[in-house]
Amino acid sequence: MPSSEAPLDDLARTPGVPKPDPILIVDNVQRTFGGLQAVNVQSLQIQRGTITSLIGPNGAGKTTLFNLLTGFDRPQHGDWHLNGGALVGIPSFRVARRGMVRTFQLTKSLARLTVLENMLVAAKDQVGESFWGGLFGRWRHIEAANEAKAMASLERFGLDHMASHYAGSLSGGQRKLLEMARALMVEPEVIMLDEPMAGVNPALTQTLLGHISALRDDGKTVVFIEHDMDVVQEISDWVVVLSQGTVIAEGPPAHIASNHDVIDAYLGLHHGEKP
Amino acid sequence: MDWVKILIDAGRAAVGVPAAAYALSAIGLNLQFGYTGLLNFGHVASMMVGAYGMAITVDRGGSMWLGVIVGILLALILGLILGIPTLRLRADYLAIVTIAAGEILRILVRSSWAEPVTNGILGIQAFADEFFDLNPIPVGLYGIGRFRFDERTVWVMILGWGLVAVVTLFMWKLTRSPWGRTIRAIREDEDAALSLGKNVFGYKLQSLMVGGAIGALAGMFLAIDQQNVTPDTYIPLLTFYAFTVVIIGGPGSLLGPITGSMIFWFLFEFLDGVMTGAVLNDWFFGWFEATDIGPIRFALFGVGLMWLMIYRPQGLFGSHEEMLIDAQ
Amino acid sequence: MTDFEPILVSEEVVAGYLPGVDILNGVDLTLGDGELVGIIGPNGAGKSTLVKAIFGLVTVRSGVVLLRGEDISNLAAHELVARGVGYVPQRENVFSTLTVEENLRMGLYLRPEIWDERLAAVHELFPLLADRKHQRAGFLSGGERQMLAMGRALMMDPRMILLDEPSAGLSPANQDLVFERVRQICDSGVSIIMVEQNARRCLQICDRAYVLEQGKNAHTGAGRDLLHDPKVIDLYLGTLGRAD
Amino acid sequence: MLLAAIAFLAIVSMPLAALAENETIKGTLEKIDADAREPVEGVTITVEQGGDLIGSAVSDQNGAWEIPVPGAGEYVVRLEVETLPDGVALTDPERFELPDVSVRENQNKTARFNLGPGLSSGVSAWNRIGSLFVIGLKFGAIVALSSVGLSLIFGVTGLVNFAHGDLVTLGAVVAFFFNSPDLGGGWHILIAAIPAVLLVAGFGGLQEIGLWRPLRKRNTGLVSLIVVSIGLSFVIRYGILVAFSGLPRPYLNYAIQSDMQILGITTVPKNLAIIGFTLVVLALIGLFLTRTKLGTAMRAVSDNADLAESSGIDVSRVILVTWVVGAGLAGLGGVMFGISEQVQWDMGAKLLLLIFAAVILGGLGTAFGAMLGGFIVGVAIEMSTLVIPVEFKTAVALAILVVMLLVRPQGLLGTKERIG
Repeated sequence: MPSSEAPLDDLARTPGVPKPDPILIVDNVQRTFGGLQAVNVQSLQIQRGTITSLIGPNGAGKTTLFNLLTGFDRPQHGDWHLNGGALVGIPSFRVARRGMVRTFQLTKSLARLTVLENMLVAAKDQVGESFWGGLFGRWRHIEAANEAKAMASLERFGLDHMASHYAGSLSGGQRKLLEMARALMVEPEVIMLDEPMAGVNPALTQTLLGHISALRDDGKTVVFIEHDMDVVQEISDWVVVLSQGTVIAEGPPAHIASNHDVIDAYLGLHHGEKP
Repeated sequence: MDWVKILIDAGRAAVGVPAAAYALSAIGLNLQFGYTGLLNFGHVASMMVGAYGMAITVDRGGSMWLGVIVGILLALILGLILGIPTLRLRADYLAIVTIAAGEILRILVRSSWAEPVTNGILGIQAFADEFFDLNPIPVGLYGIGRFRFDERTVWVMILGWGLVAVVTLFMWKLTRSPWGRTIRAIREDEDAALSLGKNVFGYKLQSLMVGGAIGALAGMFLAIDQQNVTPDTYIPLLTFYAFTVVIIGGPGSLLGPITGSMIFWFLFEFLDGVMTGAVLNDWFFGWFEATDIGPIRFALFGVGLMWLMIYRPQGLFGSHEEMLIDAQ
Repeated sequence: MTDFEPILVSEEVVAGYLPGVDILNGVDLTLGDGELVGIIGPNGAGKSTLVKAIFGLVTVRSGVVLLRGEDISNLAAHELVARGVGYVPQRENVFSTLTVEENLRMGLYLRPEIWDERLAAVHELFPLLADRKHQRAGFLSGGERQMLAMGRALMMDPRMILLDEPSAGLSPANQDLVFERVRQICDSGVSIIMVEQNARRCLQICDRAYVLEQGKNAHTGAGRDLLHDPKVIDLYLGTLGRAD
Repeated sequence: MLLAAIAFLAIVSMPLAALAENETIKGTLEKIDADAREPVEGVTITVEQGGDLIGSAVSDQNGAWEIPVPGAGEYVVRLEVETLPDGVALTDPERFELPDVSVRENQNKTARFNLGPGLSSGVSAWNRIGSLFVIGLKFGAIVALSSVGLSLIFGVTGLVNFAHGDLVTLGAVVAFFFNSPDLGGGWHILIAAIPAVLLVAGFGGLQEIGLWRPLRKRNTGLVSLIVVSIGLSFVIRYGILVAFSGLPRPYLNYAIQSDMQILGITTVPKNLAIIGFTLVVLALIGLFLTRTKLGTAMRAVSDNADLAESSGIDVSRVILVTWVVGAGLAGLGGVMFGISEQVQWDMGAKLLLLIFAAVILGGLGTAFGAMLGGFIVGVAIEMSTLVIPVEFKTAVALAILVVMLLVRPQGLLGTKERIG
């Protein structure tokens, strides 16, 4: 259910509307592949501490926008800031370190690492991760603390019994859970989930939804791509609709429901109803 | 056919100087290929700069210790120069660039242009006297029965296996640290590692450089044993030997390079003995001469490499679970 | 249910890409001879997977696909082409390094003897392909590529074709053109299964449509009826749609 | 299958000479001008065997040199060109290495290098540049012929085949057996080339059916396939060594030709013949790829294998044909290489890196790129000797390869990987 304070309810429902406390501000980001305009977002702000859903038909540019914002792809043009810090040209791993972590649509479990190792890889501030630190640093007490944290998190996600198994032996749904749990080990402020529910059975969907709500309750900002409208309705504070690379609508879930542009974007225009 | 002699010779090879050298070389390659997933086909170049770094230093009046430091430094610099432009390339391109870079370096070292420093194709000899002068072992043969080594070989073997032990200890510390875990994560999926805030490029570069430095140690050790460096020793074949050793032992396994090297040399020597006996006893109906044994051994080496890569990519003793994951 | 003689029937088809993960969980479908059947449904419902499974590009794990009574489940794609089935994928549906004419030639790989006749037919349908015949397909616009892709599939003189989202990524004007042509192709006697995201336009031109949800049949019916069926809107937009 | 091939080749193998003692290789270096002879002093000569250095010597004031060798056998004797004094040069710049000096037991073998006045003094710059250009084109033709197959096979299967160079050798060696009066029919090399190319083409097809196709079905990864191809290259190369022995041997025909002058350029007729013949073959390949159904299908599979399958193209058959054609071309390249130089067991392996340079320069996966890249590499290698020492000429090609990968990895004619 949407957060009770609902600071966003008073905002205008126009694309690009400024938010009272934005953590992520996107300005005029454009990406073209050959002649095809994949992303052209004039203005988009993400409110701190909320769950924002990014929806839109196939090929609307949702994943491309994720790639751009997290440094996995470079735009031809544009500017975006996380907590006031510019992210243009920042490599992906630094974006993650600055507190914005993403997951992938096709889960990327590190197959020949154990589940626990998958978690520990993601842990922040481990001096043993530098070459000299690994050889001579005093990393074991940090490791022990990380391990405790990882096990607690795995328990929360129901994976603790798999901790010593190779991640490659997990089922598809378990990998989804692991990927989300692993992203949290980075202690991000913003977590960007690319279709976390895709290919997951309904029971697990509810579990995942619970986890996502819990993230917001922990004060994290969640942006996620989703195509199941019931899920979007149930969980998001704010919905952003992308179509052909541009933001065509944004607003609270109830508002999006009554937006004809959105319905047209999803179902297609009636014949003759050219915009 | 004298099976006892063949087995003893093969056993001597398995614990001998070449086995130690290739174990060392394979440890370096294992860091790059087994742990980090880099397809470096120019590993022999690290061995070459290590050997030459030491030989040239001593040739110019430096001590062997200084030579060792110079050799390692050169290998680190080589890793840096080679890594910065190439580590973003796809695996097959990386393989081609590194094998080409190794050949370019060999051509440079053997050229008359470099001759004032490298002595061209003639190479440099007799630079390890310092080491052999230190040999405390009295003249004699050591071992049991026919399984014996002379004092010089024993001294070199102590150095070789000593180095293997020290470097393995170093690798144990390194690969079991969070650093080691991170490079394995990069081997599994670069994008995942990036998304978790890991500087993938930096880690790959470190792995290439450190693996190269270990390769340089192997090159130095071989050079010390032979008291000789010549450019045409350092052909791509050496890299492929090291690859085979890594794959026999299991890529990404700590002790794999050691067991791999011992098995590799045991089989190599054993085949040699068996085939020599077979030719002498005319088991091949006169098809093969004694001089054919070397080439046949190489051809069988090729068959072995193919077989391993197809049926045992996780090494002769690789875990079944890992292989299942690998097949997915 | 249909007035047409069935040409293709799929029964209880279960299929998926990864081991243990099924995308289709038992889909039934019938295509009549000369019929245009649409497949719509929300993202991730398995629409594209269904046509790929029919065309042998995704393994059918259980169930059966019959072409005029013959079991064609998991036949290699080129064998289906030989049986008169054409397929136009959604993306990368032209050979971009080949010229337009070479693309068409590849469409006729199995029956080069009917080249002249088929080329004339395809040129009549898509005159633009005649003008551009020496151009590399990689330089065509999105709409032109879609024409070429359909033209390539038609070269074999197929009895039926499978279209995967032919309108995806096209401007509204080009979408209209594509839908017009699809209807025209069907009226010329080719049976068509068309997966579409643009549900409204699809339903307007289809004889019949299937609505998929989570890899299963959700609804089926004549195109025009489904067009105004609130359940369909509900499926796409969920509770969002209910407020409309 | 491979073992059978090795066994077959082994039947016709030739033995190497046995060990003996007191052998040397010697010679006298003299500069022979129109009317005068003078000894050349201070030139380094080296002797190698199987890549190992045996010994070296510097010519004395009489131009004489002598190097002891460990026994009877085949040696490579090389004159270090850089040590030649000014105004003295090899009359044939390519003959700085005598690859096949055969020493009998207790023989003091004489090895001869022909020295004359430096080209710069006696030969016009035009002739010097022109003849190098022709040599470069000829070598480029051989590289181009050998490269097309590698690039085609990469295009349709994604495999970088490290055993491709050994297919080149195989072509040269099989032709040698048919050409040899003792071992084969003593056929003229141009006739012997036909069964050689066919057998190598067949071998390529067998490889695809027996090895690569099953591995593709198992979804074997790229890295594993590359390592398998390296294993295969050892099998072929050393199988050939057993069958053919280590000595380089020329074909019966065209081994020695006298110089000819054309447009003021000195060259040998076979260079022009190789260039001309290769251009015809490459043009035919070009026509095959663009004008025939099968050739177009190869490009189609290379472009998008899934779409090709969906269009009704039997992709695995097209891949098989590509292997057959690619291997056959490599075999033909080997025959040309053998005519140009000599036949040697590792000639193709030595060519492999230049083949890589050619295909990457032109764009991996594009046949026309490989042709263009082959000629550029060949000409660049030979022409580079105008400005830098001969011994660096291979490094030039490899440097082109490295720079190209860093600057434009898709090559001159390749297109950037399609995105999205």
